[in-house]
Amino acid sequence: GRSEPADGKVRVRYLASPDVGGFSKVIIERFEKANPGIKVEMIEGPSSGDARENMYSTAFMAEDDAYDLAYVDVAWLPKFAAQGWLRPLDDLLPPATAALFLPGDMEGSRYQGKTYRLPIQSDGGMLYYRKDLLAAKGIPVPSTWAQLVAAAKATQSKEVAGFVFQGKQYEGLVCAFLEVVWGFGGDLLSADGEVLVDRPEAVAALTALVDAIYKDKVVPQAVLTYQEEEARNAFQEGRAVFMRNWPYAWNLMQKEGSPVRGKVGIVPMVSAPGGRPAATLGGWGFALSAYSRHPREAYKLAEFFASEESQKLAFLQGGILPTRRSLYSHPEVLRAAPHMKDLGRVLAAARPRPVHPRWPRMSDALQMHVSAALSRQETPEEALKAAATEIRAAAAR
Amino acid sequence: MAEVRVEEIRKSFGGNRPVLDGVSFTVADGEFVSLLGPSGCGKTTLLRVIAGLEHADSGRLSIGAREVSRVEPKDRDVAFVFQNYALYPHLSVAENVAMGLTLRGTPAAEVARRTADAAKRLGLEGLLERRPAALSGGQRQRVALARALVREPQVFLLDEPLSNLDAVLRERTRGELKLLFKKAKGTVVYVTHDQVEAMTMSDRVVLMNEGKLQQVGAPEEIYRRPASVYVATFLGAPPMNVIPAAQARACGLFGAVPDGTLAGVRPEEVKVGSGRPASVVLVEPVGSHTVLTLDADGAALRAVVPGSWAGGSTCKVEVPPASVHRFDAATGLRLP
Amino acid sequence: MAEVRVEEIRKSFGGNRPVLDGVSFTVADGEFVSLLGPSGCGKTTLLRVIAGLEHADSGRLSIGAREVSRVEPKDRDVAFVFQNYALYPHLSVAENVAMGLTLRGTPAAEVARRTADAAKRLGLEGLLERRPAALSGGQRQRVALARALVREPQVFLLDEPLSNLDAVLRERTRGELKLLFKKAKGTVVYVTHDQVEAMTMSDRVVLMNEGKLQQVGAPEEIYRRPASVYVATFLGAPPMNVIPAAQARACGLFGAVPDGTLAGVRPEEVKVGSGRPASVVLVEPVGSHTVLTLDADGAALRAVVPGSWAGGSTCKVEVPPASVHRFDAATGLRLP
Amino acid sequence: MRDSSKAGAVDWLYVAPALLVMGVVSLLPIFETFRLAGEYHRLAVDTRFWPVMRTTLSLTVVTVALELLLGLVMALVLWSPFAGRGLVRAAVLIPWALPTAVMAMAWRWIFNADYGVMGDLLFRAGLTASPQVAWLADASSAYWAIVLADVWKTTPFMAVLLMSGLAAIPGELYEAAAIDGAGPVRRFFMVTLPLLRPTIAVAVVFRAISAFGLFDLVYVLTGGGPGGRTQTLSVYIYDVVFRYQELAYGCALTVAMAGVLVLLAAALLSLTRREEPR
Amino acid sequence: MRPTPLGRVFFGLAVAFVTAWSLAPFLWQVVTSLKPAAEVAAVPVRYWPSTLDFGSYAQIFKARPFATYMWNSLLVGLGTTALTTGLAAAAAYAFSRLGLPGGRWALLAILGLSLFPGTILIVPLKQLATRAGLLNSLTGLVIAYTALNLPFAIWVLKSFFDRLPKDVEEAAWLDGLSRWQTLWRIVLPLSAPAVATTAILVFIFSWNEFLIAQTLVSRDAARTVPVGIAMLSGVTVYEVPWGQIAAAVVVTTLPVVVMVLAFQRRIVEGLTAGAVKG
Ligand SMILES: Nc1ncnc2c1ncn2[C@@H]1O[C@H](COP(=O)(O)OP(=O)(O)OP(=O)(O)O)[C@@H](O)[C@H]1O
Ligand SMILES: Nc1ncnc2c1ncn2[C@@H]1O[C@H](COP(=O)(O)OP(=O)(O)OP(=O)(O)O)[C@@H](O)[C@H]1O
Ligand SMILES: [Mg+2]
Ligand SMILES: [Mg+2]
Repeated sequence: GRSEPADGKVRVRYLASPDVGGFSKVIIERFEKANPGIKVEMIEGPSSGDARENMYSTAFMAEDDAYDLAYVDVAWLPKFAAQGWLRPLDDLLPPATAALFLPGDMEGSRYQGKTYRLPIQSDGGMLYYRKDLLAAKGIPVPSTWAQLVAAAKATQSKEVAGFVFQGKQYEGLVCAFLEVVWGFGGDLLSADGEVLVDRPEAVAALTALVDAIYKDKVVPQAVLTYQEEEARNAFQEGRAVFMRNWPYAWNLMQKEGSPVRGKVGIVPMVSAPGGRPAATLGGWGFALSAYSRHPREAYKLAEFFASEESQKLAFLQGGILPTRRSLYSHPEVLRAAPHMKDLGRVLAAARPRPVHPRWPRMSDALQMHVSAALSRQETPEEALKAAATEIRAAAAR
Repeated sequence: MAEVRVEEIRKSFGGNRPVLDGVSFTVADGEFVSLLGPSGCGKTTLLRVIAGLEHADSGRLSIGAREVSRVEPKDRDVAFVFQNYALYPHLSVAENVAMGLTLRGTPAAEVARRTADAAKRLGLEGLLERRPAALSGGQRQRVALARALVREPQVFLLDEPLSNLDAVLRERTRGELKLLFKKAKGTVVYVTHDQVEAMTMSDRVVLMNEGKLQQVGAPEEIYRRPASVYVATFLGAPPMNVIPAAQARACGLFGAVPDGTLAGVRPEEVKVGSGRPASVVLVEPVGSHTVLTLDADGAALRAVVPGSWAGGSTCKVEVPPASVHRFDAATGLRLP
Repeated sequence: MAEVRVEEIRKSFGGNRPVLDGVSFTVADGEFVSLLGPSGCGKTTLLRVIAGLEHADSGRLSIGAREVSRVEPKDRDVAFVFQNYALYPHLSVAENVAMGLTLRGTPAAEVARRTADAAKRLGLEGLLERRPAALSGGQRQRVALARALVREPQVFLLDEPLSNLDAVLRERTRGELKLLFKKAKGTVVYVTHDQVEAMTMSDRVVLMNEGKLQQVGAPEEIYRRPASVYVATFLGAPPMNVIPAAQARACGLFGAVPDGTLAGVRPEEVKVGSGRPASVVLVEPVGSHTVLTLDADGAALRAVVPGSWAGGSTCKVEVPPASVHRFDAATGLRLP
Repeated sequence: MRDSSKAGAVDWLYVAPALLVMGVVSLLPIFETFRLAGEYHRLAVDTRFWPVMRTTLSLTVVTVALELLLGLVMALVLWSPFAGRGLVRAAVLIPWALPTAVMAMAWRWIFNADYGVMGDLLFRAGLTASPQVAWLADASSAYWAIVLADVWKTTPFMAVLLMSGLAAIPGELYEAAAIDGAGPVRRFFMVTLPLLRPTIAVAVVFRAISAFGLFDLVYVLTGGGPGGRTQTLSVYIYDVVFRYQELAYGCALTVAMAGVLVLLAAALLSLTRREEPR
Repeated sequence: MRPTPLGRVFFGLAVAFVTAWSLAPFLWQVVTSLKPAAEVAAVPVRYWPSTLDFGSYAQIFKARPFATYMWNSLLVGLGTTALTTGLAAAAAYAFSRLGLPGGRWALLAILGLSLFPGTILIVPLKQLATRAGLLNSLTGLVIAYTALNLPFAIWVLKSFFDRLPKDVEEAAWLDGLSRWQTLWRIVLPLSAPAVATTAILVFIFSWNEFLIAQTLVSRDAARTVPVGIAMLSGVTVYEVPWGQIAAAVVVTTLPVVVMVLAFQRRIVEGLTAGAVKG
């Protein structure tokens, strides 16, 4: 338990990554001015999301009211909700308001029919490409897997790899893989929880990835060690033609001094003829701690952060992608960042990862076996069969 | 009152033969007792038991009027010179010596005075600031001794405290010790291998062997009337001649020697120059005197003659009847 | 050929007076030399220099025909009995003793035989499996000795190897050592504080003081013709009586004693019973003999008489002219 | 010198404060672990448990053995007097002094497939065909990368501990050994090593325990990949407890891990500790 | 026993190798911390920055109250070191010398406490700290770190105490020192190498500890360096602010180096030389 301070104000606490642009503080100041009875304590945690997830888990496992709000990744949500750590928001969030947000973000905020999260920051995977290199060869922007491989083959050289993505054994690999699976018309879990991992579509997707490395040789083997930054570095240094990554890379590549500044385009991830392009949804939002003693005040803060005004500020000052659809066509935003239009298209197609309380275990099984396939310790069939077995076991428990 | 009373002390290390096997004796208040015995007979162990560093398996021990078996070493008020010195290697000589005093709350000036005094008596003046590692063996031993001497405990336990000193220093130190013990009125138990030391310094001598007492008595008594062949041959350098009955009779030097007994005579009491003829087997000059090994009709005898030997390869030899000791051959015990 | 030649060795620790101050002497092949001197005079340091454990600041050192200043200790082929033993605490007595052999590649059977032999000679038979920590002081010293004796090195360096042994054992061990050195034909440098030992065992004696040689010579010679007052009073127990000219003349025992000289006589050469009267100041019985301290007209004299003293408080005393030593009072050196 | 029977209750006062602190802080959580542990049967069927255990054990054995060897060399070098020894000692301790997680990232940087120095250096030395080597992409080279990073980081720990052990060896024993005819190498084997044994025991046991719990390095460097080949037990436990929220099973895994460690520690202690004379 | 010229060369090489091995990855960090951002991940590898850029150093102090973090770390480090060494010395002395009944089992039990991975401890630890009101307090960290380090410290010190000549302590008792004084005035000074080693290792442990610090502390006022480093972030979530991290590591390593320099002097041989004969 924590003691309430003497000033009579209600304290609202949450943990977030360090407030780099300083915009959170501005928003909080504004909020406190508008709500004099509430004092917000933003605890700046480590910049690593894993570390913060761990801190939240630790506090919730101890049934501690240390945090009133949890600033959660879309990937944590099912687990947190399943543990009963979060308080549903359905009574607070009218459907009309919910409709103003990107559909993917809202979908990722729900668990078993209830809404637990107010999305604040959107995120989704996409394909970056080098406009200049494609143009030089006169190759159009690919929209299918085969085109991507062909284009990569045509443009790559000894120094410049065709295509890079996140291939290290970690959550990012699943995100990247998922996009390909979706593109091939497959999925991991059906809506009613059936495990689809070892279906032919998924196998085809994984085979395509493996072939891209070893057969088509458009993907360097080094991607097996890549996380976001390794991929971005390669691409930004001009060492790759295509890259799968999150939107954050955009701003960095457009910075003064970046070798690829102005030479980059973004499109949704390619798909197979039968599939449809999709982006794995990332993103952050506020959930309400079940242990909070001031849920209303806390929700007020979340709402304030989710407001159009705050999101605009966050985007303009901190590059935080808004979750409100309106902002992707907001003139002020577009003036500052014309690519937001493209991004809006990508994010509109973003889908959350399977919503399942045991998703982390399932994801780990996938990571491991997909990684094993990519490093040719297992064939794609074996890998996905094994992963499916483990995922089924996890689901059955 | 600091009488030390040792009663039926037994002690063994592990399953072996006991190291102390029922040792009993009493050291009167202010008495100086030497503990003699062959290497490994349990002398050090006995001192350690008295000091409380080792627990006896059984037996009683009192210092003064107090039963001390359960008293901590530090509360027994004894000073101990360790056979292996056990100096504080991280402290200077002065600090080593002063430790026992400062801890007992002696005023600093007094500590300094007594430390300086002890150092002077033991010839350590120039070394007070050194660490033990920078001392010679004999110097270390003197520090160990000084450490005990600065204090005024009820009991002094000294384990071969002069073994690594040269003769001159040893003699001088013996004198200092005697003076000091007289002044401090401490009770002293003193282990030594130097018989001259034991003889000249002690009020009584305790002679041990294999964890058992052999004889306790005044030095003269132990020397003159050894209780057993063991004691007789342990004391004296060269040791007493002990001759089996048959040979003793054959050589005719010892009068009547019945079967089953042994005849003994100290080498220095063998009279050379008169009496029965003997051949000189070996001549060993040792400075002030010479040791002769004689063959008197098959009995091997050693004799000590003053100065050096100029008598050639034969001589006459005689044993005064009063100098003859008699022992039981079976038990080794003295016959009256 | 394992002559040890020490030439002008100098050594000091830090800024102080040198510990060895230009020491030179030669030990012939197979010779047994005792090193005598007061505590702290540099004996151990000298042995360590010879063994190569300490580096001399200057000087030359050869063993056999070889200049060894730059030779590693392990290649000098010396055996060393450390004054403080330096036993391997983690090895049994047997392993301690055998180490020097096994390391030199001696066959196992030979090692076992020699270890057992050395153990027997030194009375360590029952202790071979023990660790040093479970030994008495004297037993440890014997292990240290055994470790040197099993080997057959060119040079034996022994630093007070018998100081913690009882008289009987010491005598026995001395015998063993003599035998052994004769057999091994090793050159021996032997540090001891026991003058009897030095006298009886050595071919020659080296007497040091404060890092300097005082006299080198055969035991008899050093004893009979001490080169200085220092040597005269260092050797002999009790030491030589040295009397200033005035008192010597006053007592009339020493003949003509010119001013600026000293007269000396060994206590055992003072004849008691005839001659001039003297008063007996102190009687010290020491077993086989008695030491008398006499006052002969103001000259304090010690005399040794055999047996015990029954002569009362006065006596007659005489000094044979041949027994008188003369020294220069200023330099302390012997006058012809 | 004092029989155990004679030790009074007072003597426990020396231990009491330490026991109290450890009891309050460590014991409670451990009890908690045992209380919460359940689903032990899953250990038998968990397809990840055994591979993870194997990896952990093999990493422990390999790293600790290498650290011991290297640590010994370091300790001996840092032990001998030479000008600037203090500085070198401090320098050598730097790997241990760097925060693990940060250094793990640094290693990831060093092993980076594109701009890692490791590949570049080896390429310049003519040992690899290209400066771009994907060390962490291959199961066995990733394993050895972890070994290298861990050995680098923890050898100083070994080295200082062993140095403290060297300090307890009386110098005169080396002299005795030299007289007995032992050269430097022999002296090492007959004096240093045996007398270092108790210190080695302590160092190895504690190192083995922490090597068995290796976490940050794997988590950051390889994430357990590729294909799960470098996943260690404590990474797995972390996942099970915090990410999968399977508390009971996580605690069961912890208990199993402690059990294996008990065996490991017992084996090491009996291997490295002979009864020591004083 | 003078080293031969060849031996000298070997020794010199060994020193060089050991130093290079330990420093190289760290120096790489130093270089990285001085590189302009663009060169950090340059291909081919740049071994020396084109211009020395101290921007990262300025940035860390601007972005985060690093001075406070370091001060906190220092307090926690020194507090933990003092407390651990003190408590461990008393306990180790009792185990080594006082013949506690069941002492050996107690020692093994203490070892057993360190078999549980830190990750598993943090949830109960947090509850404990919350109840004790030790959240966000340096005291809480000191207590937790002390508890975690005690087993190790006790074992190290005990194994060293075991090898000190007992006679010296006995002499002290007879001089009238209580056991406590004996520990304080005789045993500890003679154990300086082990105490210094323990101190160094414990200090470094608490200087680097991350998980517990992060769990128990959520305010800048009580944050320690590793947590501070973890809070350094790039403009975006994925970006690793490598220059800043490297700079932070370099800056925060300095106190440790100073500490090691101060303590390592105590790791010397021959402390017990001259104490006992034989
Ligand atoms: N490390 C050292 N530093 C300073 N002085 C020392 C050192 N070692 C020995 N000394 C001094 O050198 C002198 C000679 O020491 P050494 O051990 O050679 O004497 P010693 O003749 O063997 O004496 P003892 O008969 O007492 O053993 C002594 O005065 C001693 O104090
Ligand atoms: N820790 C031990 N374990 C087993 N036996 C021991 C132990 N300590 C001593 N002993 C044995 O006990 C016996 C007596 O030892 P103690 O030290 O009392 O002899 P000592 O009479 O002092 O001999 P010294 O004159 O050689 O010093 C010896 O035989 C010794 O070997
Ligand atoms: Mg003894
Ligand atoms: Mg000496």
